[in-house]
Amino acid sequence: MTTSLELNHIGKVYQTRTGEVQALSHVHLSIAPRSFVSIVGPSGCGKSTVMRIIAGLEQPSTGSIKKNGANLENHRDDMAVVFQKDVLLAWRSVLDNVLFPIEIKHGKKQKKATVDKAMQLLKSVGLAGFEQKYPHELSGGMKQRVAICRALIQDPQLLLMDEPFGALDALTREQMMYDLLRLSDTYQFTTVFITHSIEEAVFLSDKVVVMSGRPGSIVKEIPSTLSRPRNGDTRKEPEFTGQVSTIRSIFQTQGILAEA
Amino acid sequence: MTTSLELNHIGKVYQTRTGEVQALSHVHLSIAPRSFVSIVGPSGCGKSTVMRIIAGLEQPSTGSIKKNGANLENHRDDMAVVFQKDVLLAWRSVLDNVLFPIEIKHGKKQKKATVDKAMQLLKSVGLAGFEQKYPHELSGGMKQRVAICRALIQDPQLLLMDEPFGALDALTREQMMYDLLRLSDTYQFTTVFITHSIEEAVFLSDKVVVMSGRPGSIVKEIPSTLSRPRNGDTRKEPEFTGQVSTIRSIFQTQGILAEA
Amino acid sequence: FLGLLAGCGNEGGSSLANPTVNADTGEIGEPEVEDITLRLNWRFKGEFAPFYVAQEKGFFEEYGLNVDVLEGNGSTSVMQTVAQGQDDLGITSTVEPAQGVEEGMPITMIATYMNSSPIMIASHPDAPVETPTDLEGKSIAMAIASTFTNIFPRFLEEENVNASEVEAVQVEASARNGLFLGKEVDAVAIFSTNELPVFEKELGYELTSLYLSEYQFDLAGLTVIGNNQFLNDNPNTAARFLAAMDEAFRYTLEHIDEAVAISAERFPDAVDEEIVREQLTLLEEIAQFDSVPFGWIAEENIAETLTILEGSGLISDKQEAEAYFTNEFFQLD
Amino acid sequence: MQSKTETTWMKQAKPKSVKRIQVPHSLWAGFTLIGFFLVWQLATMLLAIPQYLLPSPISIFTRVLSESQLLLSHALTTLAEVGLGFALSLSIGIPLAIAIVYSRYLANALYPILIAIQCIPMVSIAPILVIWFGYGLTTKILLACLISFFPIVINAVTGFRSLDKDMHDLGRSIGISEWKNFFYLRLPNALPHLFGGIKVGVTLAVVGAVVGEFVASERGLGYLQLTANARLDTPLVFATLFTLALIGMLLFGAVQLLERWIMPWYSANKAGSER
Amino acid sequence: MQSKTETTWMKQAKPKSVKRIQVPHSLWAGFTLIGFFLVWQLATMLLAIPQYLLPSPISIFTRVLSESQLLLSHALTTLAEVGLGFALSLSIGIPLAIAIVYSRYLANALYPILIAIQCIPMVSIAPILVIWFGYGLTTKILLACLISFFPIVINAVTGFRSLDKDMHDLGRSIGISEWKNFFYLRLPNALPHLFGGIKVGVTLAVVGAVVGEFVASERGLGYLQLTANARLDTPLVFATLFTLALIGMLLFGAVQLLERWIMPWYSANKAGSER
Ligand SMILES: Nc1ncnc2c1ncn2[C@@H]1O[C@H](COP(=O)(O)OP(=O)(O)OP(=O)(O)O)[C@@H](O)[C@H]1O
Ligand SMILES: Nc1ncnc2c1ncn2[C@@H]1O[C@H](COP(=O)(O)OP(=O)(O)OP(=O)(O)O)[C@@H](O)[C@H]1O
Ligand SMILES: [Mg+2]
Ligand SMILES: [Mg+2]
Repeated sequence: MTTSLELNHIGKVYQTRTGEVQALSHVHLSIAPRSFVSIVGPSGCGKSTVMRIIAGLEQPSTGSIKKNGANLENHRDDMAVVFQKDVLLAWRSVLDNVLFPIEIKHGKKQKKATVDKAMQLLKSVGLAGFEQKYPHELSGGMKQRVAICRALIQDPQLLLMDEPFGALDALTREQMMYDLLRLSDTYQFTTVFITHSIEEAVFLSDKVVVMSGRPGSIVKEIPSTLSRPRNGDTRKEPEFTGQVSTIRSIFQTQGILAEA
Repeated sequence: MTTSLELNHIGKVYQTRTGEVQALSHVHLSIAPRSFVSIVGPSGCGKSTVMRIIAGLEQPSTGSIKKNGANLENHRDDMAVVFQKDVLLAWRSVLDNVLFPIEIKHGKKQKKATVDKAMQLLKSVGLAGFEQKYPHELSGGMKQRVAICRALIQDPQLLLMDEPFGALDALTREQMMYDLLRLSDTYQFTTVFITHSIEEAVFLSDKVVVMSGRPGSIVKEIPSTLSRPRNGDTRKEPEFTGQVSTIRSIFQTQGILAEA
Repeated sequence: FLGLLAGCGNEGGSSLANPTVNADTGEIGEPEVEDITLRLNWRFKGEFAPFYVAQEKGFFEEYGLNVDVLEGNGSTSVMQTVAQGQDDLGITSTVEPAQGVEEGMPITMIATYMNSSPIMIASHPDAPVETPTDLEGKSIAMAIASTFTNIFPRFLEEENVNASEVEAVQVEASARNGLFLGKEVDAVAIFSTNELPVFEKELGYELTSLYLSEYQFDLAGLTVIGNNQFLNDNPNTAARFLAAMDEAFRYTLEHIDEAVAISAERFPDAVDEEIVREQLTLLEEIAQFDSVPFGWIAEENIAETLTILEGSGLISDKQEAEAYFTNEFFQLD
Repeated sequence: MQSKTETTWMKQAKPKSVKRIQVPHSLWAGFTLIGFFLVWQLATMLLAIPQYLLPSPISIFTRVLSESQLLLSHALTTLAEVGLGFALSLSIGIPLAIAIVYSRYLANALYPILIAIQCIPMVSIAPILVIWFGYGLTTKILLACLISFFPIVINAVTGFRSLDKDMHDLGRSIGISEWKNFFYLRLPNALPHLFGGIKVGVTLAVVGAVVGEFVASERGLGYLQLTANARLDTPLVFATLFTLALIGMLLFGAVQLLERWIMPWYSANKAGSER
Repeated sequence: MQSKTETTWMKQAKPKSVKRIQVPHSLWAGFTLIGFFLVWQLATMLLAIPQYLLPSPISIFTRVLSESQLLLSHALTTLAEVGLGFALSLSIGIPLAIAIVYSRYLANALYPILIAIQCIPMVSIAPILVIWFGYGLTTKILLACLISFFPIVINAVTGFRSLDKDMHDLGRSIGISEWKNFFYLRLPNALPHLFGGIKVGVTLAVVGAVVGEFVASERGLGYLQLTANARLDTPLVFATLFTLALIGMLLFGAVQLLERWIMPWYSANKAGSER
């Protein structure tokens, strides 16, 4: 069984030297099992904060979070996170970085048994031949891909991704979107996906959550009417462009778009 | 006078523990004074390496680089860089991070005199009110914007930007594109701009340079036929969509685009 | 280890059990224990040679003892380990046990092999200090916080020396030596049995000496102390030890060359034969025991020590001399 | 600073208890110390450990109180030596570390000498210093300096070398001299290492000054200890040691306060676990 | 490692001279040391410094050579004490540092005691240890341990606390115990700090062992020095000190090699400037 999540009117206040910062206010959201939910919103609106709260890395200041109906305060076992900043371990090779969660959770033996899978994953993101390199020998996008592999190798029930494709070129990005869809289809995990690309969000998701600027809150939830599986043709469906422009217009009504 | 740059058949080989990596081979490129040049290409193709070589942070293994006709081996005074990874100083407030280059180049007094300009810049990227925060109190996109401010405050003759808008949402990104165009128009600096967004590249540039995968080399240079100034209507010009699809097709012929 | 720290009984010397002696043969009764330890108060120096001679020439064995002679680190620490029972017997000067007994340490002096003090003031012959008044206008180096340093003000006072005209330099021992040898100071307080021959050898000329013992400042050195409990339980062993040492001293002073050779063999890394020979010669001068066994403690000697210490403020609560020492373990012929 | 809660994994399980735990932290530590002294007191009483071996805490404390005037005046002497010696140590050690960082040649030439100085006990060096520099203040200052500057140099070198390449590149891209690069990047970046070295160094400086007093002095806690020792006044010896320890804690605490004051940004960026 | 050239800003100006400078680095250092000894030799000769104050390097070296057998055998004794003491120090210091990192309470309770031990000169502690633990090996091992473990603890604590929040979050997101988090993240991340502490600690351990030998021993370089001193055999004293310095350099060098071997990734990520 995979994970259903329930965020109940979550608020988050950061204490800083120069006063409090209200990052989130009344974020209310439910994430169905096996669904793919994307979060879009202006930079600094609190997307990462929502994700960190779901991941249990941050405590909400107000409100609560329920998993499969039960109050969730502690770590989630069956979860994997791709952070906004690729946190690779400088002292481990690419392969060892990918295998890090396995080694740490299941020991050296299981790590050995998982090497093939890791190689496979690395190959699928275009990093074949880079297994023995160290992080500092990689380009920015390569590091991001390693971080994605590190999350996927855990076979999570809940996958949290914070702008995972930000540093990737259009082609690689598209390739990885397809891969991600295939995997979530195969393993039926729940995905929370933060992105700045409205197209990406619409293309991938069962539900797109649009957040407003500080203090972050949810302005609109847009369930997808697009058919599955998604493929090259999905982009050509009128619903696709329709949803994209809906979201764009929500943004436009909120934001200020000034021209020189 | 601003900068004209000439890259002569530059090659770059990285020495690693596990052998040599040929990152660039025969990169030949000239950048006209006051022009805006974008570099696009698959992740890991050597875009950052090219930029680091232009910046003088890396020595080319073969080939040479000329500035205004003279051989260029050392630092470039009139240059500012936005790195792929926002390297903010953890021990300085946002404002002090932005003013860092001024303080370090021209002393405390000049720093004081530049505070207003820095505040202005921060405001223009939507960070008003965050001047006294520390980097760890910012979101990913906010950090990136601080790094951009830090580059712009230097009034460079040559601005090098490595995926500067990667962590920004569509709206902020568009806003910043307009700001950048306005600035480069006002101050007439030369810009080298690395991006993964083909639209962005076409929209901004006088010339788009398309690079191929490892070892990186230039496949095509596409001079822009779009009129200036660029604005909301530019995207609707047929040349715009034409160039975008040209580049996309170049990518497609190189890359492998598999669907689930 | 806290248990180790618990002290033993705290009784004065006079109440110790006496050794049993066969009235006919004069032979001391069977030793209660045979294996005992003797803790010296420093690394090897010439005056310790008799203890090693006793080992090597079999004097201990002759008395049925097996004595482990161990090097140590200063009288205070020797006293503490003896008081605590880690070591059975120890070597100190007379000063520290006098203080220790006052502090309640369960120890007693049972022998002292120098009945005259080796403490002296040496000076370069070109600026000689022959009498205490010669010190006026001169500088003298002394080991910091040493016995000499503590009694020095009283010494000056007793000898009517104007203390304000004497520059007393308190430094650590090797710095003291350096200062004197480099003539940074005029005089130095040392032991005749230890540093004097070393200095003279180094400088190549004889130094002017002033012995404190000649001015009623006779603080004897090379004193054997014992743990009270040990002495009380093993009087025969203690008596046998002293008897063996009597012979060993006699033998050593009669066969200085052999004693030097024995020392050199035992401590190849630490012994300069010439210096040891000289040290033993000087020891002979201040170890005068006529008609009594070597080590016999003269009561007036102890009393004098106590007076000096009291006068110098080193002890405040002087007890009867018998509280500090005993001659009970000597066998008079 | 107040975002503490976020860093602690363990605390998250019971976020309500955070407040309760916070207050008595230092109190508990105090209790532990008191407990320690209590055990010591009981041990000396029950096992009848004689005073000359190990005085009871009460006798030490009463001695500290009754002799507080004496201890304070000697402590001030020692403190002055420590202060001067440590200042000297910093003003030699940091430039030396900079020299070592920037010159492999100097690193190779200086390290052997530094290590030699470090490996030779101060008690061996002290007499030589007395002969060269006299038995005055200089010798003690030099000893405090000599003993404390190795940890400062080593930690400073490690710290200065720990600058991330990215940051160094940033400095280079701005086009500043390596000199400014040092002050604006290397130095702030090295602060955690530096403070580690300073904490070790300042306590060692106390040792150096005291050893100096052992060797040549007429004042100071080292001298007091020696004379007390010569008198077999063990409680006073321990009272002196206690005062020394107090000085050390004061200096250490001062450094720690300074550290928090200079690096307020630091703890917020680090997962200091239980803090 | 071979990408050295990229890190150095200054080198870039004249990339051709890199090769020329590279080779003689350590040679130059050697020359400097030789120069140092030359000056010393000349000073003793020209200023006619008497041997008992400062022997000439030549007389020291000839003594080192002629007594090499003796020095070696005593050095081995000392080395054994250092080794055991330092091993003990590590095996107490690191767990203690972990305890301090994870418990503010322990930090508060332990730091005062640690600082107290650190501030009291070993020469003062040594006699007490002799009383408790006797004149044997234990005392010397304990001294080597006591003197060296403060820098280890302090540096380890600083190091363990220096884990980036991001990395800690990564560990937490994987859902591992803080225990594994420690071994897989905190520990490797703290290595540069740890090695800084170990370098200071190991040289201090030499001092501790020698001080122990001053107080209680019949072998070892400290003993040798003491007896040589008593005979005013100053060249032998200096020969002993020289051997001590040599031991220190050996140990320090070994630690540095170990560091390079364990942290090959480190220097590549850091702008170590001239290296
Ligand atoms: N540790 C912190 N301390 C104080 N304020 C914080 C902290 N982390 C985030 N914030 C603030 O909370 C708000 C939301 O931050 P968050 O990182 O969640 O934004 P985001 O939506 O992920 O933005 P981006 O798209 O730029 O990554 C911001 O205003 C930020 O300044
Ligand atoms: N320091 C280094 N050591 C070894 N190899 C390196 C180093 N830096 C980059 N490389 C290699 O050089 C190639 C180009 O890297 P570069 O960072 O220039 O790519 P990029 O085009 O910027 O990619 P991205 O879009 O992912 O940032 C990659 O294959 C990378 O592995
Ligand atoms: Mg974010
Ligand atoms: Mg890049």
